[in-house]
Amino acid sequence: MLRVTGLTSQFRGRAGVVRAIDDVTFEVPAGEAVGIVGETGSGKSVTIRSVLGLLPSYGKVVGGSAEFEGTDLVKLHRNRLREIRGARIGFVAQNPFGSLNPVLSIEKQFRNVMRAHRKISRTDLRDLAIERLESVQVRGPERVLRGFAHELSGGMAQRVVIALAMLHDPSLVIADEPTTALDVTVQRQILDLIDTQVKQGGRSLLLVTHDLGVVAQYCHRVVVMKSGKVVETGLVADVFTNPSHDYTRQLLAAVPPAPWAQAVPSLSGQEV
Amino acid sequence: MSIMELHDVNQVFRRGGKEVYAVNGVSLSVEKGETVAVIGESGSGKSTLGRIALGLITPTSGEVVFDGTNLGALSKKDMRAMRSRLQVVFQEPYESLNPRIKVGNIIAEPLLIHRPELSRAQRMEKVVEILERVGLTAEHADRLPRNLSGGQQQRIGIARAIITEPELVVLDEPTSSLDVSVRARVLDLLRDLQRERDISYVFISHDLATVGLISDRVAVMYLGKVVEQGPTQEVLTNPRHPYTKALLSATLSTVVGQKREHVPLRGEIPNPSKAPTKCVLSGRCPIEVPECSSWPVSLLPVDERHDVACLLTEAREPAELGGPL
Amino acid sequence: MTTAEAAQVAVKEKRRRPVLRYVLKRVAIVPISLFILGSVSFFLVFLIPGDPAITILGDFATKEQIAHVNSQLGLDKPLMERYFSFWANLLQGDLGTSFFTNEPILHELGKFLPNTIELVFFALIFAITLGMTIGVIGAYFARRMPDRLMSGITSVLQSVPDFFLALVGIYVFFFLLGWAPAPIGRLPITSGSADGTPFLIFNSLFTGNWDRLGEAVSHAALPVMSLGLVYASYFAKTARGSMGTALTTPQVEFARACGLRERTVVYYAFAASRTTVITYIAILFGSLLGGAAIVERVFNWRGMGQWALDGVLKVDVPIIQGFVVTAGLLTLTLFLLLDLVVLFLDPRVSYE
Amino acid sequence: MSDTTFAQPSALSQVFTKTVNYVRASPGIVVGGGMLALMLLASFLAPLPYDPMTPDPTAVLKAPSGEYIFGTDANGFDVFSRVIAAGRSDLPLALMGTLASLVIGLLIGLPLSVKSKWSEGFMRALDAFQSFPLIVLSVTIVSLTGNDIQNILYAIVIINGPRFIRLIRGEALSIRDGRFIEAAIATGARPRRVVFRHIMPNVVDVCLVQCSLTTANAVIVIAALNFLGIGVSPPTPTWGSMVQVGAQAISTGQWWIAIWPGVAIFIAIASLNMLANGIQRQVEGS
Repeated sequence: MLRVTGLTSQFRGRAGVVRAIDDVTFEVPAGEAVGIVGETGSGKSVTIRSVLGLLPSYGKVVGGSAEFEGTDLVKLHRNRLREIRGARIGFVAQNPFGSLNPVLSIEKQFRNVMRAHRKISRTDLRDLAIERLESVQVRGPERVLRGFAHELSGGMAQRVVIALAMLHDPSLVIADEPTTALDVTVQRQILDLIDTQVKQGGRSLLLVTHDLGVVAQYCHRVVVMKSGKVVETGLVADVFTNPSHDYTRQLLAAVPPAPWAQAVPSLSGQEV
Repeated sequence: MSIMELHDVNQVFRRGGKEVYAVNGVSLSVEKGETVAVIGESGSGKSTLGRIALGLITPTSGEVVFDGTNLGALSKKDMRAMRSRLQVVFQEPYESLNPRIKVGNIIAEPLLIHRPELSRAQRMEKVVEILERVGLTAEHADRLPRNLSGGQQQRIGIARAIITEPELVVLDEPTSSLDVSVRARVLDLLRDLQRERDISYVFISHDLATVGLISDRVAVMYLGKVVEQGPTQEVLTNPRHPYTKALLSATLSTVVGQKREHVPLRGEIPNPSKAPTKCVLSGRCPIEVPECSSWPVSLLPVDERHDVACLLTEAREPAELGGPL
Repeated sequence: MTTAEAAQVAVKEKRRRPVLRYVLKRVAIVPISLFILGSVSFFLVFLIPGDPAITILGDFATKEQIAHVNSQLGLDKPLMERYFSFWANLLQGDLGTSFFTNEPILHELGKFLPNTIELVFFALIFAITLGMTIGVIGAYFARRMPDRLMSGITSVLQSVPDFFLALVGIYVFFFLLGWAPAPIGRLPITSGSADGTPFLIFNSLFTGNWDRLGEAVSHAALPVMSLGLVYASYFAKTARGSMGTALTTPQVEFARACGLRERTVVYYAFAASRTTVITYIAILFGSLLGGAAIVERVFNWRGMGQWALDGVLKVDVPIIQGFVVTAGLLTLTLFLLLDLVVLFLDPRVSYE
Repeated sequence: MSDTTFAQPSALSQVFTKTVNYVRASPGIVVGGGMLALMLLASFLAPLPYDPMTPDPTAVLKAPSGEYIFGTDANGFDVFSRVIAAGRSDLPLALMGTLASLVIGLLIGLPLSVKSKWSEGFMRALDAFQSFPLIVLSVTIVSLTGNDIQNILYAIVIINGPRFIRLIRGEALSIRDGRFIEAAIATGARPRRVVFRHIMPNVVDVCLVQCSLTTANAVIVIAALNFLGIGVSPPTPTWGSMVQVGAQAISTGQWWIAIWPGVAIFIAIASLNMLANGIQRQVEGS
């Protein structure tokens, strides 16, 4: 599905050129979920932005390739790349409020995303948007469409973002820390939602996170990054039980042991 | 003997003509040398509670008693003097350090205020001593905060907080903006300092795993109210309140396949706009019964040290539910 | 309905209902501002030392002459009495008469104000269009060649005083090239007086008087450009800043990640930052009026600013007061209009 | 470095070391500041070919040549000598006006950074004041209070004081909300200490930028007032009044009388803007 080989990117800064990621290689097989983990500055965000061609103007991919469904995204002309973004690859960003335009109605944003890749009538689009919003469990989709981003709660806004990212049924979904900006009790709802959306559509998922627990519970494979380099890749089951790299071991050791690991008593017998 | 006691503290803000109950009838006590964790999501009132405990905000009603003194009754001058015994470490390590002042002077400032009798050399000696104690070196004193890493910055914040040898330190999410590997080491430092100096901590956090590592007791807050409190191990392994259970289930285990049961809350946190006359979780609770929305729910003991504010815990007899509905 | 949902509906209704109240609130400020404005214009002149009688009669006037002039001008009455009669007159639309020409101020304003409005209107349009273009180009190509070029243009324009730019314009386009007419006002001397309505360009546009329009435009070109170019630099700076920020926001990145075309992406950033520029118009308007006064003088434009400057230099008190009140009114109206525009463009405006 | 570490550095020495660091790092600052310094030096020290205060009636309206490199005006003044000499009054006046505006801004802006109904009200009033054509207001004040050069200072303060107040208040407000202020209060610092030790030094950056912008604006205000014939006592040369004298001749093709002083204004403002940009970049970089 996605095969990243030797990807290297640089930033031009005040202090000269800085290599942000160096020789990053990993693979996202079809229908699988891959997590990229690492701490601040490890280059996980730069990696996915290099793949999507979304580096800021002072950043540049200087080597390697990112092969998606047989085409190398790095070498692709920007107009061709644009046609793939949003259509074949969906992107879910970190901050849901930041991701939506503050002064355009949600419906207008749906229309723009739709028309970027496909012609569709206004009423058809409305029906589709409502259907998609319902599928991400947004209540009152008609009202949400008429409204603006600031009227939504964090979880709702992230659902809208997910609906936008899935609008063209992409075969790969890339999510960049999709729950860090949300309240704790909402995080799991959103993770489960992404999980079902990906599984139902038979899509692949590339999930960037700093939370090892998220990777353990939602991903098949993991890519561990440190200061711009990949230090370990493999199946989550292998890497987490038997890490081969020191850094991975440190990361795992730093996560506090769960005192409730024995499992939590269930809720007064009621089904939820 | 408890070093700090909060008695029925309320904090009401007026926002756009509406009353917002940021803290709603919270009582809490902290023993000497103990760590009490206050846990909750954003908007639960936990940070406001921390500022009330520090005397930075005077609560709308209720009392804050620190070592026998009612903070609300102190004059501004006495309150300032009291601050050498009551300190704080904030979440954002960089933002809480003045970017223009060298690290050494930042740490020396509390001494300058509270121990003016010290000579410059004595101050400097103490600063170096404390720098080394928090795992840095005298060489760091010459740097500006921006030239340090996040973990180092937080160590400076801790050094500033403990240089006057306070008896109680409020830790307002001191590790949540740090990377996991740094986080563990900062927590270790805090624990060691506590053991050495017999400091009491109020540890404010939204992360149950961290709380499990450092605290003796925990109070879970939601919408300005404490919904459950008790010994940390007890609350974490045997939570009684559905909100606590939901919080616990949100933290994912790193052990593959150990997927914990998801306790979903419906919707999201509403604004604490008025004093609720019903259970605060009503409307989001997965096990709600009709009585929950018509019955003011207060903290009641489930056992000697464990209190829960929920109608549906085993601690309550069914007869208790038979009130006016 | 869940609590969260209920909260959402509440937010929604809060948004829709108070729009009218918001507008009324804004309009209600106007009388208060007018009162302050009127009082300021009255007291401003009397708190400053300076004797209009001496200015009118010259330094060698006798005491009797001065007393005579003072009573003629009503300056011998107590301050409060004059203050109240000033308000009584003002509320009837009477701004007094000029010390020198003896013309009613209102009448003079009727002559001069439209000239200024035309000049300022076109200068503002020109400045906004050019400034926004420069700023948006700079922001889009941030830190690259076009950005440097645009910021170069901006800083050159920013460094020229408007009156000096006007003189350079006259020298180049009138004297050297002969493209522009002489700086003698809004129309050639030969074409006689204006044709009834005060707005030359608007009027000839609507009546289809193309010759007149051509004359008027060619006379207006230099003054409009000298003002507009200088103020374009301010708009360029603001637009560069706000667009530059908007283009690096996550919403723009997300728009790109959704595969939107570049022009839609730029539009997203523009939509989010346009209110900053609109608010900036209000801030700049005052200094634009002031700048217009000087440029009017250079081109003998016979506008309100030139009239006021002449009035100031002659200590013609009613003219100064008339100008203060009129300029204040203009600014108030503009603020009100811009508030409504922002209200319409930005759903986030809070109505509290 | 070692011994002075724990000394409380004064605001002045902080400004000084800061300035030195800026110059090292930013070309905008070096070029802009250098040109400005050159203009100031030249206006006081450069040898002038003719006396700028005495006209030569035999050499009227001469075009630029080897003898009069910038030409002469209708009264027979040498334009070059006067353009250089005008810097003696225009530049120091602009700098003094800026300094006065800065002081006013600090005195009013810092106290106003405490949130209250009263300070909000004051800012509203300031808004209204600023939205007025202030240049006309200053013309009124200067012409009514007498054609005195020091009255021009008032004009500069009237126009630029509000900008400083707004800027300093806004900056102090956002700093006040900052965590490190809360930390200082929690440490037991008195309000005075909070303002002088923690807020003031952090306002320095934006003030430096605004100072050079204000000086640029002051050069324009002075020139504009002089251009209108206000605050000038002939034959003392000022750039604005020279442009005004030249304005009458420009339609008939004697460009040099107005252009050279105009160019001087342009260079002064351009170097000040360059300075401001340089400082701004430096501030953002840190």
